[in-house]
Amino acid sequence: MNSPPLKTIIEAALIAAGGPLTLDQLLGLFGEDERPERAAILDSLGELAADYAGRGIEIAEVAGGYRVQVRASVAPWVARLWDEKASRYSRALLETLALIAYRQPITRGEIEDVRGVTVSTNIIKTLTEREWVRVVGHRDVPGRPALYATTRRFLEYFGLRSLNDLPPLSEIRDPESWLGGELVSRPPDAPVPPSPSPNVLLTSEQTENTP
Amino acid sequence: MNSPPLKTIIEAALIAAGGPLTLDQLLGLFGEDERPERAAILDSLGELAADYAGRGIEIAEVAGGYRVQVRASVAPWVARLWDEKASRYSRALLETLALIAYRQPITRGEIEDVRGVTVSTNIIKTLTEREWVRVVGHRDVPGRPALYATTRRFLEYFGLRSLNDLPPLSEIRDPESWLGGELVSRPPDAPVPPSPSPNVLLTSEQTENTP
Amino acid sequence: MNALSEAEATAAVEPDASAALGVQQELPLAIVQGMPFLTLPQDLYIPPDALEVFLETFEGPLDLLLYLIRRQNLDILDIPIARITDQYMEYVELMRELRLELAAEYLLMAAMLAEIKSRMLLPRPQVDAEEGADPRADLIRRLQEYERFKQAAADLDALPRLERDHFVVEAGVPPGCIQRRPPDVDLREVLLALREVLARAELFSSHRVEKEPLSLRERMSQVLERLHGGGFARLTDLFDPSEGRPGVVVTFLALLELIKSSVLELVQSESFAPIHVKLRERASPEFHEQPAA
Repeated sequence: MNSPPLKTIIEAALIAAGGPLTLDQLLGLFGEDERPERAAILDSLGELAADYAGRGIEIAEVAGGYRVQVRASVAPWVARLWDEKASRYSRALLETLALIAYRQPITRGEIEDVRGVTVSTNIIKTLTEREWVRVVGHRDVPGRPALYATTRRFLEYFGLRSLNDLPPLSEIRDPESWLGGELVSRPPDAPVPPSPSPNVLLTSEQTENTP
Repeated sequence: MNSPPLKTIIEAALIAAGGPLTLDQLLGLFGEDERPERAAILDSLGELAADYAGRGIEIAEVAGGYRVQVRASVAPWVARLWDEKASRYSRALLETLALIAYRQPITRGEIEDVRGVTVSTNIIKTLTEREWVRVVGHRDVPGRPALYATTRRFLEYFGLRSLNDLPPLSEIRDPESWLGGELVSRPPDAPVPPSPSPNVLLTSEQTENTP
Repeated sequence: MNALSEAEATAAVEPDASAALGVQQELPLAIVQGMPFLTLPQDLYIPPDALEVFLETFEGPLDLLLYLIRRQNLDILDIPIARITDQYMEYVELMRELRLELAAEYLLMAAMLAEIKSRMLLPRPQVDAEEGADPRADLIRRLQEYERFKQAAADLDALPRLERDHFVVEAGVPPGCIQRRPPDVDLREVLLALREVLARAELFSSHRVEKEPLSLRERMSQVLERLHGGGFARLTDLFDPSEGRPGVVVTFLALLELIKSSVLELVQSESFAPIHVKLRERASPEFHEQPAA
């Protein structure tokens, strides 16, 4: 059989996959003898992203891979396909999730220390059930409390390339400062650089504005 | 909000739907005041079909409507996605299966009572499609909920002569008795941060028991 | 009156929104046609439900304190502890009056505030920086720490996410092109899952569950399978004498169990006539939805 163009194979795979594909997974679609260069795949991805300008779909880079997703600008219409309203999450759940995301691995007790209230078992259950969070070990202290961390699925769900993409935490002003000391601002302890770049490949910005 | 072009909405809906959409379903994406003519939708479908010429996907008219599908010419490559993936079942699915095996015949509601969370329709569907589980009757209470039981194929798959070969519940709490060899490794798509222990599942199991 | 109570309700339900008005000192209770109302009209009736909703929007004592501080535009680093303590106590009292379930954390915080307040009244030794640390320092640190994660939660919520702002696409593949291989499962994985779910449900303590032999459960399924086509079966046909006495007993128990749980019924046309068993009533269409092959 004559091999179809690289770009068409990549496109079909991304659209059929139902989740992000890594570069390695894309390479794995090809047999030993026909395997393209990584650069060629990246080129194809770039071309596709450009093709999708002004279209209902776009290519996004999430959780270490690439996925085709419905563009946010048409999401309200597409959402009508499903009867269910997108679930809204309680503040308690989001705060717990945020603590796990920024402070992982973290125990339930540590989450409670910051929030000042008990974390309900239901919240942990929902987070694990959604596979956003999982137990990655136990702290070696009395009671051996479970340590929670976020998963790849968490990144996928919130459209993040990696934890570094999390919005930066606000800074803490040191209380010592009003005692006359110097104003020392503690560095935000979590994810490293604030990443201003959107993870949508190319041209998405232009097209979001097209009427 | 400025409404995006009709064609982009139709495209996104078809690609996201995961199955065919009828003309009526496509019309249903629009509110009363913005609803396009049927002819306009047909036009868009025609344009999309033309756009997809030479691409990895195509629009197919199938019983019950229109759907976007992978072109047969690239399908052999796309098919390799599933060769490699052989994804894992979720914890929720395994728990549901275990409860059906041990408490059969059992209704969905009863499974939910024990698990404390709802059992998704998808899980039941997957288990039935795999022919591990089937409906064997209905409980004669309001709503006549289906009663699920395991099948012969379930026994075959797990190499059991009968359900009696399963360890009794009283032994379940003590994994050493049946865990035997090494546990199959967990899915590679698990936690994002490096996990402290190599065999996390095993660790968490052992320690849950420690007083 | 109508408009007023409506505005009041909105202000009550959304503490953040009212804080955002940036009003110094006292927060207006409501804004009606641009005019702030600082005091409640005497005859205004606030439905207790509205207050409950209002109070329940706090995620704990730190959240409530933050609200009190923010709505007055106070600097978190220099909170007037006496004033805040009084206001905090008012809310706690209110919650008590409404008999809201008052989490212990709220009372703990009340005690802590009272302690800080009393320490603030004591003269502070100027000499030693360590000793003379502001009694509020720890509380301020916790408030800030909580606030940044409160913000982080809001940021997280604002991220474009699946099922709301984006949808994953999943186009089909023409039939016949792909044979999806279902995942392999190890029985031990199933058992571990069971162990976990039972531990969660604390079913281990139930004697009923532990003693129930699995063969009974299996037999119940088998009996149902036999009766699956509908119609009657002779009771005696369900027993297999070759299984010996234990087998017959298990079948009998399975039948009793199924009859007790209203899945089967027994029918006997007259005395001493053969007893028949049938599934109760024709089931819903789902019943026929058996795997094809």
